[in-house]
Amino acid sequence: MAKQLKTLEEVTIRFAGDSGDGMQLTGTQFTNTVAALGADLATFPDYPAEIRAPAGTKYGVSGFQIKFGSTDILTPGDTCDVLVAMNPAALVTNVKILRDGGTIIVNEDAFNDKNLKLANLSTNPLEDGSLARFNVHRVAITKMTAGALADMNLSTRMVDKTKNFFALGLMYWMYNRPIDGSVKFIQEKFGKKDAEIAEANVRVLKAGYNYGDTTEVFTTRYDVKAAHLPPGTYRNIMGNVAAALGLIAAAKKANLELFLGSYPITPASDILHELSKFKEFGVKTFQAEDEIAAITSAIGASYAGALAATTTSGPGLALKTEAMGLAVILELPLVIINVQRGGPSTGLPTKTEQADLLQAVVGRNGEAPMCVISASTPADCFEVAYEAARLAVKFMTPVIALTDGYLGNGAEPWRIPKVSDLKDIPVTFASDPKTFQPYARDPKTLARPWAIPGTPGLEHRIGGLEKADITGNISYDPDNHHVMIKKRAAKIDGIANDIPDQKIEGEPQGDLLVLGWGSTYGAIKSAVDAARADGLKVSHAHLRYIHPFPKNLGEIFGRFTHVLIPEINNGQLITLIRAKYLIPAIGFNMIKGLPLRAEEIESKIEGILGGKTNG
Amino acid sequence: MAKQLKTLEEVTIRFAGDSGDGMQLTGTQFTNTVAALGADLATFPDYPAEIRAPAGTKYGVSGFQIKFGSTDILTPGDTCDVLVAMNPAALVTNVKILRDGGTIIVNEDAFNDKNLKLANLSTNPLEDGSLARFNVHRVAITKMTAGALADMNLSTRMVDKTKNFFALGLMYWMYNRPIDGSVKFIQEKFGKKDAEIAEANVRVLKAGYNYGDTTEVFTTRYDVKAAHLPPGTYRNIMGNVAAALGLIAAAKKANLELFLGSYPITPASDILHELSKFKEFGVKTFQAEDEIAAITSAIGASYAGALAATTTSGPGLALKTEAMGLAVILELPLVIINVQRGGPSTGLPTKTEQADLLQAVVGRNGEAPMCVISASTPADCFEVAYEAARLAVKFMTPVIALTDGYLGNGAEPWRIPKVSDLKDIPVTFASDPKTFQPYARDPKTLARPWAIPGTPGLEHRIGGLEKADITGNISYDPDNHHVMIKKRAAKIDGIANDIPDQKIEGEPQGDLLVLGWGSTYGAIKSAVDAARADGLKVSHAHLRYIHPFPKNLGEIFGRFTHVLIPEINNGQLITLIRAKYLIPAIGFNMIKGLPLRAEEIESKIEGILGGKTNG
Amino acid sequence: MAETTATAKMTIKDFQSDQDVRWCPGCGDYSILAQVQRVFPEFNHPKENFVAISGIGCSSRFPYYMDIYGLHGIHGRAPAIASGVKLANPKLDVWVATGDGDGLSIGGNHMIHMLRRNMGIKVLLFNNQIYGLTKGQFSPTSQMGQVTKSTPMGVIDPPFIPVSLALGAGATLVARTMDRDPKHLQEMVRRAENHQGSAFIEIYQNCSVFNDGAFFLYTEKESRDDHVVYLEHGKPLVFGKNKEKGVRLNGFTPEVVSIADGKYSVNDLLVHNEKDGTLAFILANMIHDPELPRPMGVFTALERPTYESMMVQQIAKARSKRGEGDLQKLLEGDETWVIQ
Amino acid sequence: MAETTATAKMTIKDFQSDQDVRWCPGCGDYSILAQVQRVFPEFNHPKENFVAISGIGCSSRFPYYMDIYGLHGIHGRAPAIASGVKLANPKLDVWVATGDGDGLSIGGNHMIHMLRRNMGIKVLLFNNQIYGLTKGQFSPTSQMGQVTKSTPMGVIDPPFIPVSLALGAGATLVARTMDRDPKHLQEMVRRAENHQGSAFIEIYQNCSVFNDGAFFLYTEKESRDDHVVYLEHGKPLVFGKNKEKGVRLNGFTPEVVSIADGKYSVNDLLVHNEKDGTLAFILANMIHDPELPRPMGVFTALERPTYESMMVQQIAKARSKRGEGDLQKLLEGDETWVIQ
Ligand SMILES: Cc1ncc(C[n+]2csc(CCOP(=O)(O)OP(=O)(O)O)c2C)c(N)n1
Ligand SMILES: Cc1ncc(C[n+]2csc(CCOP(=O)(O)OP(=O)(O)O)c2C)c(N)n1
Ligand code: SF4
Ligand code: SF4
Ligand SMILES: [Mg+2]
Ligand SMILES: [Mg+2]
Repeated sequence: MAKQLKTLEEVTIRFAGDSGDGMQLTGTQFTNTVAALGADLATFPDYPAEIRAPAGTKYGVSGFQIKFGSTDILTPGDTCDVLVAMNPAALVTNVKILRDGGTIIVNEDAFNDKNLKLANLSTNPLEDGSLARFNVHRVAITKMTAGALADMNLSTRMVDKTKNFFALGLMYWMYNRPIDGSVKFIQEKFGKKDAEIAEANVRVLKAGYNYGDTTEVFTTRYDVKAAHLPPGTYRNIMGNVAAALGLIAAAKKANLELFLGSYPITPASDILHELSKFKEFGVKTFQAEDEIAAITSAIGASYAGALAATTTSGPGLALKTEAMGLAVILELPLVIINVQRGGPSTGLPTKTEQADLLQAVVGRNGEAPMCVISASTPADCFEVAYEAARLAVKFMTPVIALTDGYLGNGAEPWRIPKVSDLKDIPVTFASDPKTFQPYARDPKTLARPWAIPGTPGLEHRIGGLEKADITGNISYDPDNHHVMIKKRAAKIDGIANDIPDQKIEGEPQGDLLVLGWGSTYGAIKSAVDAARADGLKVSHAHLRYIHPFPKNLGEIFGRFTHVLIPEINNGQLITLIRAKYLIPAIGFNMIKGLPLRAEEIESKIEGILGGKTNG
Repeated sequence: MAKQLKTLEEVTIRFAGDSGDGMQLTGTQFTNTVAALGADLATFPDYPAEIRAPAGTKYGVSGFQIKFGSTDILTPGDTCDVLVAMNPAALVTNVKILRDGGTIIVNEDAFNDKNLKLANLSTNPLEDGSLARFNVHRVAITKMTAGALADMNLSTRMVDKTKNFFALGLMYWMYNRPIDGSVKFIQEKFGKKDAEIAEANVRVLKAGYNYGDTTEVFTTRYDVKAAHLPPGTYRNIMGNVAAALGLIAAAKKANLELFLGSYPITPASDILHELSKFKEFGVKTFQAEDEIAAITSAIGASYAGALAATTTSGPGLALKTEAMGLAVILELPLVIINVQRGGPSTGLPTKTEQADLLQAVVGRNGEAPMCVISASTPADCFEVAYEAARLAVKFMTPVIALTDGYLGNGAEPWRIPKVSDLKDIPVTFASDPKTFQPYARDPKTLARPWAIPGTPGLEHRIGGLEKADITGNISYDPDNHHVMIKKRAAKIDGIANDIPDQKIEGEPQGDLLVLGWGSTYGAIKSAVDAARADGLKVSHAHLRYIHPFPKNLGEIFGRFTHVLIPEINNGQLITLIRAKYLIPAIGFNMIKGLPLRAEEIESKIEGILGGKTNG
Repeated sequence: MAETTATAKMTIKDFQSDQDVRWCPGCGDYSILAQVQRVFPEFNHPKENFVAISGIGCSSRFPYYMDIYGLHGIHGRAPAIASGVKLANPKLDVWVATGDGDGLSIGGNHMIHMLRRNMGIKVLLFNNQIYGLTKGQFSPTSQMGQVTKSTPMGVIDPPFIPVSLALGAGATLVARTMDRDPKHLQEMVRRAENHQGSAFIEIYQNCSVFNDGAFFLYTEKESRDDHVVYLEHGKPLVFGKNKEKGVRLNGFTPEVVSIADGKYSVNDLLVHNEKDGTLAFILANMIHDPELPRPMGVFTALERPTYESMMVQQIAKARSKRGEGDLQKLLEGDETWVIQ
Repeated sequence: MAETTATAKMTIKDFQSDQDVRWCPGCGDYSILAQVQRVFPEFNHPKENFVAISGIGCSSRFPYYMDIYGLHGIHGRAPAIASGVKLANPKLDVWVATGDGDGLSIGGNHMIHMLRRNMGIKVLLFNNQIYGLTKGQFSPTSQMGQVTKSTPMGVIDPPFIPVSLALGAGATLVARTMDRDPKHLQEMVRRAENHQGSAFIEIYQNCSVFNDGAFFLYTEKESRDDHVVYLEHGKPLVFGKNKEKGVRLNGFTPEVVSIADGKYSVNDLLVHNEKDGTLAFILANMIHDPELPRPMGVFTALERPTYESMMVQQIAKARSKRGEGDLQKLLEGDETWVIQ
């Protein structure tokens, strides 16, 4: 049967199944294939805190959402067009975000009594009419998978484990994507250890693809053309991988060895995993006994002349608090990457949030200012990790780079920079015993010299007690203390002279400025674009630099009637903005462990501006 | 020779000597004697971080300042009237705060070449004319002490150790105070172990007193009458002792056992020491292996139904950060007393500061709001510890009580409350299995029930993962998370309904409101009183409640043209005030490890109001 | 302990909470949970006096599944939280559920301090030689060379021997058992319950997802008999399918001998003595020699006063000396004056 | 190690910093400092390769007084800071100065983890059985019953035996010495320097202000000979003023015997063997019996690869397999596409 081929500008698909169903793998494969054909995209993996909660339960559902298109893709989508649901629990927990008229592809074999019960369903949604407003395709995925492998003599468990590839194959067919990338992946991943498993997975993948081709159920295929991205070489990249690469790149450009002291914690662990792979770059990863040892070992490494970093998430950042204060007074370079997750306390460990901002900026004993910057998209994690390292060594200071669970696990196409185009990171270690003073400062940056053990003649001592200006000796002198506190603050404030002015997307003035930071970038931009399309005078500024703020920020506020600050927290950036600029900024705060929805921001914008015209 | 007796309204004396010279003991004795005669007073012990730095060095100098008078004594004095200096280092490091025309009493025997060198002095200040503007009395303290003990056959070291009592005796004579209190003290302290030492100390004390009486050098004695304090029974009390008593009193009134989990740290350790003395009150003090175990053991004790507290200072508070988040989400009562000291990091461990405020209010991962209150005078530490406990059990929340090194070690007369007059602290443990829900809330306070192990039928589990509203079961539901974050915040905000309105000292409106918190109370009040006496329209509001703020605070700001916020930090309360009330408050920040000086605040006030009339 | 509920005989059901158990299929944690639920009803005190405290990790979810009082704390801090619970109310029967990461990595310090204090708390250390909940990084008990998420070229950290560490810290009861030996596991739980003071039970636990089979040599039928020796007080160390082998001491060095070939008899073998701390250390270090069987059971069980009993005694002594505290007097202190 | 300075023979002066030493008069720390300053010049590497790391405490002020690279860290974290220094530059000769509070209370976990890893770091643990800097609270090595600022009725925490804890953690070199035995202290510093991996040296140190005389039984002339036994590899444990006594093993239990009265001779005595971990544990636990002399010296000295050497090896192996890393290739990853 000849099938139609329709071209779409963009589409959002969500894969959902049990934690053991391999949905993250399926999603990642689909993403890589889509990416390689040049579409723009954004992904959102959404999985439970349990490793593999009992099969069939709602809390065991693992989801992976991808939006891709030939347009500029800013978010993984507020709603989705297609839902692939491997069982009843996956269907019911995800159907709320499917748009009316959207497509559902279910593994109908999984809709048995046991699974319905596990999902707390009294009736079968495939039959009770509750899905009437969707376009439902019942596919016997389990059966067909088994069929494809009938002659292979595999255990049922094994067979069951391959069925995600059926769904993947079907989606490849439906969205007109080739399967060879995934075939190659399967062979590399399983082929060496177990050729039989590799063979089974490939067969099932093909079975899914062919099913699309042959069945009469599906009459249409969709094509999504390559996006008009700036020319260059691209790859698909997750935020945590990007952060890891950013650190390696910075070390290389600074001609330093990279040292990572870290302790595993979701959703930051992948940065540790990534960095541990690249020992040929001389990267030293030290999995410490806890977060305190992680950061203090990094401080030691920095003292000894490495580009030192530590990576963590909220509770781990909390544990590093005291040591961050030490790094501040020692004035040693240190990159602290905090991949924020839902709090307080253990909170929602696999979900995203932006609620560690104030902790990062002011949450230390004593006056302990440090630089805080933040990433806005997965690929931006590269830039931000790199920039954090650059600022850290230039200003001899710890720098916190904030990302979050959504950025860390999410992915997007990344235009790979040329190594030669990366900003220089010049480093000079002190070497002259005649002029050396541990706390003498560079007049421009106010940075003290970096004098590393092993350098003849520079033997000196530093520590956490207040130190005399210039000599760095212990000093309890009252006036000196005041001077040193002011100097440490001035050094960090002075970073404002080293960073670019804040840019605005949209008109430089207007009725409303939407100010954001971090992972809300895509959602805010979508919302602002939509509002502008509706004729509203709205612009968007997205902060990378939070402490210090860009120098022109106050002046920007002067050009807008209102300022709206959407955040996935209870109002943290807004506290800093109001305190510093005394403007009646308005907050928009949804703290649900999820990325903000562009739609909600847009209606908030309309509320403010509508309110205004009515008022 | 007949001596004159002059009456003074107030006088400030500073004792200064080596760390080993017993200056803290001397000061405390003098204070107790002065207090017992009904003068008002304030003290300021000021000692180095070293235990007993080498004798004679400047950094080894230990000081103790006391201001006392028949007037209302608010601070230990910006400057002093009398300096007792036991050696050259003590003289040179302290003479700057002696007022012109002030009196110096030096132990001239200590002004030998060795000590002058140790104090980095090339000439002898007693002879080089540098003390011309003071009234210098050279007293051969060492020699006279030795003389008094000549027949006792004591080692030189022993003799030397008693010489501080000579100075004390002399001051008793000079300020017309009886020596019997100190005689009794000496006998109790040394008498049991070593009657000879007791005898020696008493002799030297008397020798000092008699020296004043007989020498012709001193022609005048001074009398300071009792102050017009409100009627009642008084004692002299240090802030750390007051805090300890506040906790015991609260436990008694709440009918709970007091549990303290603590780890020693200057300047908070004395609260632990005090509480460990009162086992007959059933107080359990647990010196844990670190601050994390200190607070988490307290969380465990609170779960089990004790009134639980933990005490610390800056770096220790930093270490407790993660666990404080746990206490927030568990919604268990917990008192955290933080005796602030100079930071960042180890900073100035024996000096005072107010720079942990933002850490206390917002320095945690995730949205983890808790109540923060602060003490303004040493005796007020009692009230604040008590109030912290009351709020903690009433609202089922951790409460941070901030004091500081100056309050903790400083002393003042305290009108002892009647136990029966202390606010009630009603506590009801949950007991009914039929209605019990771990996270159901009291409609008024939003507090959840306190259900302690050992109660039949209430077996339940709590933890750091986000919990479902009402049931407290683990919940990853996005909407529930938002709801719970808002409820936790609303509960803390609601404390504003339980606390008194903010009071103002001075007119309820005017040109300038000076807003303070913590130990700056006395200095600000002195400054404001002085400015008012000069006719300026200034009032003073001093916050006890910082999170939440008193309900009427915003309205108060509306009644003043300017708001000035003096703090011993780089601007922390001001950040919270500006963010919340959007007022252009002005900061005054001196971060020298010392209490603020009333004089400096006063000139800041004049600067602002002068500037205004000129402008 | 005071009986505060009518104690109709309790059963396993009384200890099963209403929460779905959320471990992976095949996880060894299920067995540990089941054995504890089976043994707890035997213990002679009311159900409301049981408390389970944990940190963070798969293993630390344990309290949610027990229908007793429970607190799921923060990573590594369970021993400290539990200490507060026990000190506040020494009547409570306090258990800590922890993992090799929670209890020995981030929480190692609290663990050793709790053990040295002999706080009356029972520790179940789920040792799966991996970080389960964070998806497979090495732990302080992972083996040298083990490839994990964070060690693609293999672990270079020599592991702790948990039993040895506990002994070095001065623990009074130290034992080892396995998820797949329910009877023995139950017995160790009983031993813990009946011990005065801290009991430290290391449990070999299979993580079926990230470290499957780490202990199969000791837990599986085919190999268990030849690779495990059960420690029993006063009994010689005999093992093997047909009890044909034994452990003998050569100096301080244990060695395997046959007691079937006539050269050695059971009388030549090492006889276990729970009261001998040195012997316990020798047994703990048998792990270094792959030829030796892995000892299971109580390594040492010593009597020493508990921390909480000494705290209670000091309070009683203070009261007998100074009487019950009088708050008004306390507030007044030593020296007061009156202003009229 | 590369020689990067002209090495005119160094002297004690080369290791004295320009800072005034600020310990109390009579403090045992002075002697420890002096012995280290005396021995360091002997070591065969340039001065700029010495690094001293400390936490917080009186003892932790040590680095300020040594004219070498130094970092005075935060309380308890010296082993972790030092680990970072050593890993960043394994050529450095890294020393940790710590106290019984800093190194065993708040810092206990970092200490045991560093020891198990066999990180090439030398620890000088100043054990004065008290918190000095915070003015006299008990520490984890304070004695039961000791009255301190925080225990007016006496300590109820049974102390750690630091040597025992280190052994339990798997330390490779463990030793004990005293502030008042300069020669022996110097020798232990030398042993630490020459050891591959972690060296843990417990030093009995007198706090003249808050715990004066805690070790006088062992350190003072009158009593030392009868209460201290020096451990020497391959030598029997003889002690006493006239070398008339010895330590003999009765089973695993050490006992004091006279070798003067004819019943026992030197041949009956326990012979020290630094390579035997079990023996070290027995010696560590002699502390429990007040009749036994206190052993001083190297308890155990084992050879195991250092952590940093294994880390360096993995890097070398990765490079030999995959070549020196190419950053551009790394950024590109496995799959790229080009947009023109
Ligand atoms: C402060 C902090 N750091 C890190 C984590 C992340 N984390 C959770 S569990 C865990 C380790 C779990 O390992 P283990 O204790 O062996 O338990 P298992 O899951 O293997 O049973 C880690 C590192 C955390 N929750 N909190
Ligand atoms: C985080 C933190 N907690 C507590 C302290 C206070 N503190 C400083 S040193 C010390 C203990 C010192 O004891 P020890 O390590 O034995 O050293 P010593 O002074 O006896 O040489 C303590 C508790 C601190 N500085 N930082
Ligand atoms: S990850 Fe391992 S330890 Fe955790 S539940 Fe799964 S099988 Fe058990
Ligand atoms: S307090 Fe003790 S340990 Fe500290 S310097 Fe003084 S004598 Fe030494
Ligand atoms: Mg584990
Ligand atoms: Mg000590």
